[in-house]
Amino acid sequence: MSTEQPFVRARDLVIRFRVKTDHGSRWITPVDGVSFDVSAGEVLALVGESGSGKSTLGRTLVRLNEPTSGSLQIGGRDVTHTRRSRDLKELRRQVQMVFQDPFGSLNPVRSIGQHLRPLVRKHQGFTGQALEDKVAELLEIVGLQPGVEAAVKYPHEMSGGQRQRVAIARALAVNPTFIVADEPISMLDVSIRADILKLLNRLKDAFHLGYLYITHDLASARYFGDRLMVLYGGQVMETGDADAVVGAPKHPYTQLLLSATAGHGFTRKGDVLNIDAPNLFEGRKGCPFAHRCPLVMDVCRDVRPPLTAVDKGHQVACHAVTGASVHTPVVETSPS
Amino acid sequence: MARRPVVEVEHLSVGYMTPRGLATAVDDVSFTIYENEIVGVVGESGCGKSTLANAVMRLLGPGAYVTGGRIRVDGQDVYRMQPEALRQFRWTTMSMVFQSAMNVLNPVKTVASHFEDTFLAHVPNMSKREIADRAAELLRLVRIDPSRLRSYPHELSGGMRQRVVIAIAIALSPRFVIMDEPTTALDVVVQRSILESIMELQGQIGFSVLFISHDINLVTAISNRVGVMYAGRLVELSEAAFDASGGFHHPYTQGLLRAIPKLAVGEDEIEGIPGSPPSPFDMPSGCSFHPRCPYRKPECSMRKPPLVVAENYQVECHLTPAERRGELHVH
Amino acid sequence: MSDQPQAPVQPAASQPALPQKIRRPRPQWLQTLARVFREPKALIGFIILALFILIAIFAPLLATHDPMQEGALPPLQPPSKQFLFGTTGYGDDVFTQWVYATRTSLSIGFQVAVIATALSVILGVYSGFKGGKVDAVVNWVTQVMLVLPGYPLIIMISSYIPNAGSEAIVWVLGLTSWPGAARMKRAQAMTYRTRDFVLAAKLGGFSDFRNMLAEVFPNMMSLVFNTFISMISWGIFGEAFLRFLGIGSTHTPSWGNMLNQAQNGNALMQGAWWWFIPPGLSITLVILSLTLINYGIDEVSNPRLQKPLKLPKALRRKLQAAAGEEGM
Amino acid sequence: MYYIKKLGNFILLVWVAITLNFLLPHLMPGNPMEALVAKSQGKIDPVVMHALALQFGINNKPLWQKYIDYMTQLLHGNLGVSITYYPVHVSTIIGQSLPWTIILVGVTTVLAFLIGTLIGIVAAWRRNKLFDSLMGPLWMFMGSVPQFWLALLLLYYFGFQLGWFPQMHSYSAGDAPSFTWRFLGDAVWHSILPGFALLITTIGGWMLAMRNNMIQVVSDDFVAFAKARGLRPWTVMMSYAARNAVLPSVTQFAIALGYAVGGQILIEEIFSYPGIGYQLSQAVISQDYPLMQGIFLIIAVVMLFVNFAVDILYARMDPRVGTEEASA
Amino acid sequence: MEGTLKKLAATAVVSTAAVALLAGCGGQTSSSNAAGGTGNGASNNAVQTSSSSNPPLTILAEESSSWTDNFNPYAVANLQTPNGTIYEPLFYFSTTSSKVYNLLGTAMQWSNDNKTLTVTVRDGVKWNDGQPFSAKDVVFTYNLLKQYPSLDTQAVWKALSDVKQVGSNQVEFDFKSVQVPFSQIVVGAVPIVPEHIWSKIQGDPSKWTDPNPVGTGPYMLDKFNAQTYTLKANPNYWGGTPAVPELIYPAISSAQAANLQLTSGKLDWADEFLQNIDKLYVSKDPTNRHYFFPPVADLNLVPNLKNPLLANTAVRQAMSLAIDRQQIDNVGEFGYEKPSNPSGLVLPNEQDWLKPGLSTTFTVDIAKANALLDQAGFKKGADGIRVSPSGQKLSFNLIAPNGWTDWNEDETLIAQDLKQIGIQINVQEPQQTDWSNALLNHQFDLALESGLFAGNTPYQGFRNTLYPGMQQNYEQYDNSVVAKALDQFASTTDPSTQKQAMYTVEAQFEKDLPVIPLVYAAEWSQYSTKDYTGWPDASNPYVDPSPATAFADAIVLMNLKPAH
Repeated sequence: MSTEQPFVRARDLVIRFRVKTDHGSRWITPVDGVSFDVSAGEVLALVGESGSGKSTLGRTLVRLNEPTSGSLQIGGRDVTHTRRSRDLKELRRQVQMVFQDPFGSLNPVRSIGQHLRPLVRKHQGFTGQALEDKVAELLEIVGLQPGVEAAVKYPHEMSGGQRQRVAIARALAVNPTFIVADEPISMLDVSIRADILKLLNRLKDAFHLGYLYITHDLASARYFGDRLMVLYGGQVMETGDADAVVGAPKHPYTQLLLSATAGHGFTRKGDVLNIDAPNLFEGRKGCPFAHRCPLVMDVCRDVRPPLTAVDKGHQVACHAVTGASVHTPVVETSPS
Repeated sequence: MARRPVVEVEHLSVGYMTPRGLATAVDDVSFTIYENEIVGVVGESGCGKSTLANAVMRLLGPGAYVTGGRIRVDGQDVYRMQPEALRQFRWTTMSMVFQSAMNVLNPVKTVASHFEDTFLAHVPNMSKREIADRAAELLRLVRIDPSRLRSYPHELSGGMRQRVVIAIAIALSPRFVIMDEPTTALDVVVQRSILESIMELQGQIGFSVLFISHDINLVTAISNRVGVMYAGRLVELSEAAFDASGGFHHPYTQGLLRAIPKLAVGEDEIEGIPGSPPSPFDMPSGCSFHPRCPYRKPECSMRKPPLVVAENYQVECHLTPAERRGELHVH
Repeated sequence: MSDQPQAPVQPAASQPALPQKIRRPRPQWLQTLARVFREPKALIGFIILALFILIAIFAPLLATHDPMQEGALPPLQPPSKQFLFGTTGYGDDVFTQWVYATRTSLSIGFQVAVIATALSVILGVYSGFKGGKVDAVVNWVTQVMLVLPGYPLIIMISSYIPNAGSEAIVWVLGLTSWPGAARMKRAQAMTYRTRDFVLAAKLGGFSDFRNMLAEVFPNMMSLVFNTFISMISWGIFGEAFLRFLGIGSTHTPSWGNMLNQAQNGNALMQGAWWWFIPPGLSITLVILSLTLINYGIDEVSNPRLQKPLKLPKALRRKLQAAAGEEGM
Repeated sequence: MYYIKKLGNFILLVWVAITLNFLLPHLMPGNPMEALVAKSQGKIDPVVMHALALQFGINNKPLWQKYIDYMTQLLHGNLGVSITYYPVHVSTIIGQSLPWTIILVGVTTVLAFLIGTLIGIVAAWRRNKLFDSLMGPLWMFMGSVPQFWLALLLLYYFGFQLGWFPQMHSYSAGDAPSFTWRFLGDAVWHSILPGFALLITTIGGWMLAMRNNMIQVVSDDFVAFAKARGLRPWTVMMSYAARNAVLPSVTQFAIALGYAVGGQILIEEIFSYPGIGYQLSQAVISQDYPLMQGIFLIIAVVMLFVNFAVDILYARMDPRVGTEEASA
Repeated sequence: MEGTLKKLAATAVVSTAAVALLAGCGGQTSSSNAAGGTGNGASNNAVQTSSSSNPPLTILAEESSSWTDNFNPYAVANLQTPNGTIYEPLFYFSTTSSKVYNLLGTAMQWSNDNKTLTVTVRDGVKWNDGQPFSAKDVVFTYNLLKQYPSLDTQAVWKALSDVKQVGSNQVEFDFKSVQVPFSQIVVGAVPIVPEHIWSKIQGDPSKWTDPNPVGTGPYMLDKFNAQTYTLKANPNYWGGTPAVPELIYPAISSAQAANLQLTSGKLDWADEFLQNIDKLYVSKDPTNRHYFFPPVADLNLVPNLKNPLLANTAVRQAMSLAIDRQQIDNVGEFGYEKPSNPSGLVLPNEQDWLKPGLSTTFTVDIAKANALLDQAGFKKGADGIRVSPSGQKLSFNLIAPNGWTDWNEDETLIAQDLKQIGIQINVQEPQQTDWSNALLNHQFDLALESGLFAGNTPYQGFRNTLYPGMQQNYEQYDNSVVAKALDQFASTTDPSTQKQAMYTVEAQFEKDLPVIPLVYAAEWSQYSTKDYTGWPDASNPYVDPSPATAFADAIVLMNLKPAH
């Protein structure tokens, strides 16, 4: 990890939404006091199940969401409340996004070339034949050979993996320094996922790209992420070096997640767990995981546990872990 | 132990009629599921696994046709039943948990009325009271509070909906349940708890399961035997071996396993299978996997592979076991 | 290795990759249109419509009499070689009136459709995509417009336009018929607002206006086309309605005017069906053709409406035979 | 909360509609006097005109003053006095004609919806079978026929030539409305021709819409799941597929019901049916502001009320409504 | 023209109201002295009274989508025709003959230099509620109009200064100035209402709907509903019980529906415009079905005389010569409206007033028309359009109301005719209101307009059209000779003086062509003799035959006799 000024620096980010319910509209906080840094060329893997706020957080980095409070610095500039379209454009020149659904993230009526050409022209100033060459080159960089041929295709003529490659090429067309990859492989076939992950990895090295890699899959997070951050109910549960978090999870939720992952400590016996979603409504108290936690104590329901370092660069937010002197793992966690 | 077959699928082929002609989705698939057995089928999207499930249920959508073979469930040929007989056969003998738990419940009906409809369709003289009691009992079985009977589907979380569907599926104590990706859209933790429920129920009540999924780890964990489908064919059917990497025999299956990132620290090598599955209109000659196979031999592209049956597995492959493990062939 | 995953397997890769020879696929909407033409119902619709359009275009060539010479012929002649569709009670040739009426009615229909479609697209897409205050205002106006009763409003407006010629009718019909269509477009545009490809374009630094035009609008072509077709129907119906009520110039031959005249002239009471039937039947056929076309577009552009294909007979017979042998 | 919001929106829209009703006629050129002078071909003596102006209460108060007067009167439930039927109250005229419109147009609208929807259900359920391939084109054709044209054909053939049905009015002359079987029978007898013309031309729209919805719903998973559960086909068709497929039509039906209150101008005119549509068109042409405003008001209020009621009904029919999440 | 108003003619109620207003608007005084002697048709019927067994008559007088329960005879907006059979004026002046009918009045006498008119009121008349009628009711009625100007829809108090009772059965009308012809309106168009009812109305009587009308006429309201109402014979009618015991008035909303009813034989008396009437209507029952379309006015081509080109008499003469009036009759008006007379009179009604020696017919003479224009210096341009010496094109807009299909047809025919002599006509069809406003404000070149000249004498028609400052003088004709002649006519009751004055006007009219008469505008009427005879017809046009002429209806009905 670099010691210089991190490329992304988020402090106490809070994002609120208004939702309609049976009883009128209420505020929820899908992201609630999240702080993290990502350095240039580093991959931070953000792990959580649906409703944990990981996508909301990801979109905030490209400012598709505006934080309600806290601060967000990107590339050394505070972009927390940037609204001017020129400033937003500047931000998005540095930070790009790859979406989850390769079928939804490409416009079905535009050819691949039509997706890339305007971007390359706008951000890199190429025109004419040079533009065509650059587009083809981009496509070849992401593994679509020959690029000229891929450029004339329409999205529906491509497989999911190929589309995701185009989506990556589109992000690259802007020459970004950072990419938010929101579950980029979760909708792809298993046999293709590895190649996309490897492509992202290769681009990281080739262009010194930093990533926020959003996923619900611990294994791919460990594989691709340098560091790992586990989110639950909009709050950070645990964060640290990827191998450390997966290898020796401290937080009961991380442990649960790990144990539930099929093929790794999965047995045919076990307790059926409370699967209720976390409460996101404003005004909640305590630890969002308390209602499911096997180690729950009275304090957990009232006081939000602070994120506390348990090891170098390894932090956990849990009264049971940091408050109590002894931590007793309750769920089998050792990988086979 | 003399096992009684519950489901016998023989040389089943299913095709979809498209403007470009008939596309074969399931190609000459045969297997048997025995009493109380869970058979898992894995494969990537478009490999024909859902078509297989629907074909067994005789629920193929418009434009899809069984073009060969036969299916017997509990000894009865599903495709030779009259509509009324089929109607009564369904759910009493075989039921199905659909892929999209989100969408299989009628949005305008309560959970209770789903149970009501199901019971009344098969036990017309059942009283409302009995139905309510039985439904509550079933919900308790899948660990849902019976007060949820009054809820509408949209008021339930995805996990709960899937449990409700499972409860409905076992309502009439069928001998055989098809589960078509029952946990795909769910979070891992929820996924696990549902799988546990399924296994628990299966242990308690006793029924056979055809479990379809794209997640080979999951299938391996839950099934007695695991089938692997590729391009419409059942290329492998093996005893589930927990030690995953060693337990499978087809190069495709092995490729799938290699493509999955591992949790264990230190196992950092992952590798995708090159290329993509063939289009049904552009099937490679011989073994349909040969263009993507790292161990392919010349004959792979020339002849259909034979079915190799071993003690605890069967596989369709030209390669010898050693070749399949890549021991003789370095790519 | 797998950095270039499809290189060894993609059949395309084995062909020489010369840029000049690259097949440029037709854009999707063109393909959709081509498929619409293959839909038998829609094809019938297109043929009927084409016939009427041809009649409209070649009206001066087809007309058997001078359309300006009023009352020069013997009145109420039944159809004959000389008067293909007979003559009116005012001594005009019905066929001649009819071909010119086809021209007027169709062109009014098209013009109304252009105005209404344009308005509905501009207002609907813009407000749906943009959201916010603009949307609130447009949505309000739309709601109010939808609440006002259509035809009475039209009568009200058109009865105050001096010398209401075809243009006035076109404007009145065009300006009153956009709200329903705009609401549909707004709803669809709203769904695009949060679509990933639109967000991606936004992240690419493009303006909302550009994204609306380049990303959203092309995706709504089938809806736009649908609206356009419906609005032609509306225009033709509306014109007939107004002219039948006696609003607008009676000197422009149109189907509505012909019906109005036939009705005033007691055509049916005098047994002059040839005076009354052609305009009404023409309206019916053109509207039918438009309905068929719209229906075809629906069936083709909405995947959930696409017809399942049947197994070819030969294959079915073969399968049955095989099943028989097996004793299934 | 959902209902309160809907109610608030309802009241606001009613106010806008009332204000528009007030403004629209006043924005039009001319006034009732001019219209009357025109109708009398300009031969009313200026002194007489003064008498008329006195009778009609036409004055040159500023518009805002008139608006306040109008709103005050409205709040007292006073719709004013008609000019064409001076000094009869607008409410009397509406009370006299609205019931007939509701009976004829309302009933046919409901019937068309029921019949069309039912045919649509069956056609979709038996898609591409004989029933479907007959009903589709048949009702598409019927839906393309101009209503007034068909009405006239029916009138001339069945009313005039064959004399099977009455040619006009809603009940026989010399009868007084009463709740006797004889009278009701007579009223039904009189409504057959206009009702048939309305019915037969509107069934198609409902049928096609329902068929499309139904085909889409039939491919939904919950229908497959219902089939898989071995539910009886009737249950699957009605209580699963149709029950959900009808939801989009319900909103359309509300709009249709609302418009039904506006009457059917041409049908009412052709059959001299004492409905409100013809009354309105006449009011518009004679610039009878109070009558026009009164009828517009009734239409707008009924329209809005029906929309409101359907929103409520819809929420009952579709439990999902009103609880869906939307981020702000 | 009613038939042509079509759907646009609004609630026909309004238009008929206007017609009814005007029906009385013509007339003169000279014959009024003699009027008392004219036989009253009603008395003929007094003999036969056993009418209750006779069939009813179904009458269509006005198109309306529905009736409203309003029988106030002064509610102009809704002057339902039957008011003329329920309420009566003092006298009725026929418009199709010179007959004057004594109704509630039995005699008129001028005095005080033609400024005072004394009317003797009929004795023994009862209101249909049984109360006696007297001169007091007459005085009450006129004073009510004075008190409530909104009731004075005939503007009688514009001319009157006082109305008072003289003796037991006479009423004296004092005029502000000598206006002999206007007295026909004063005593011929004001229905008399009962004091014992109308004095008890709260507030403005014009706002009262009079749902149970009490009148002196031969009929009284029987049953009412919005679709149909019926009148029954008044058993106490002073003229005897009418032969027709019941009158049925169905509400019919359109001309087409009415035509259908008429040809189906469901109407006994109607005023419908119907093409091919012989085939459609008469031929179904030639012995019983009849029609009578008397001319009642001229349809004129009105030039705006403030337009310098149209002010040129030669241009108007040439136009008149080029227009084929027979074709307008045949094609535009279906042969129902004969070409007009050059004198401006409506013949044969006003035959008595025709100046001897005037040309009797218009002729078509293109050559002469061209010659006239050539002579006046209008030369044909390259496009065939003539140009004035000052370089202006002879190109005019011609307006007629939109939707009046026969006039619209006429417009085209005129345009075709005038093209032959190098005059270009741009046919325009503004909405009725705009057409009317254009005429009133004189913002037009040429217009089609039918002056309802018809009256007891030609005076009112000529005055309306030709007298400077009159509203209907759309063309803005100003000729002192004509004006003087009209003034002379109005100030005297002497027939020969009046005739000489009329001759002067006719001669000027023929010479100047201030408006170009085209064809006669006709009144439509169809009737069936199956049950009743005695209708006005060409051989005995005793009153206007249309059922839409309010007070005339009572006279027609009292003239009917059972056919068998």
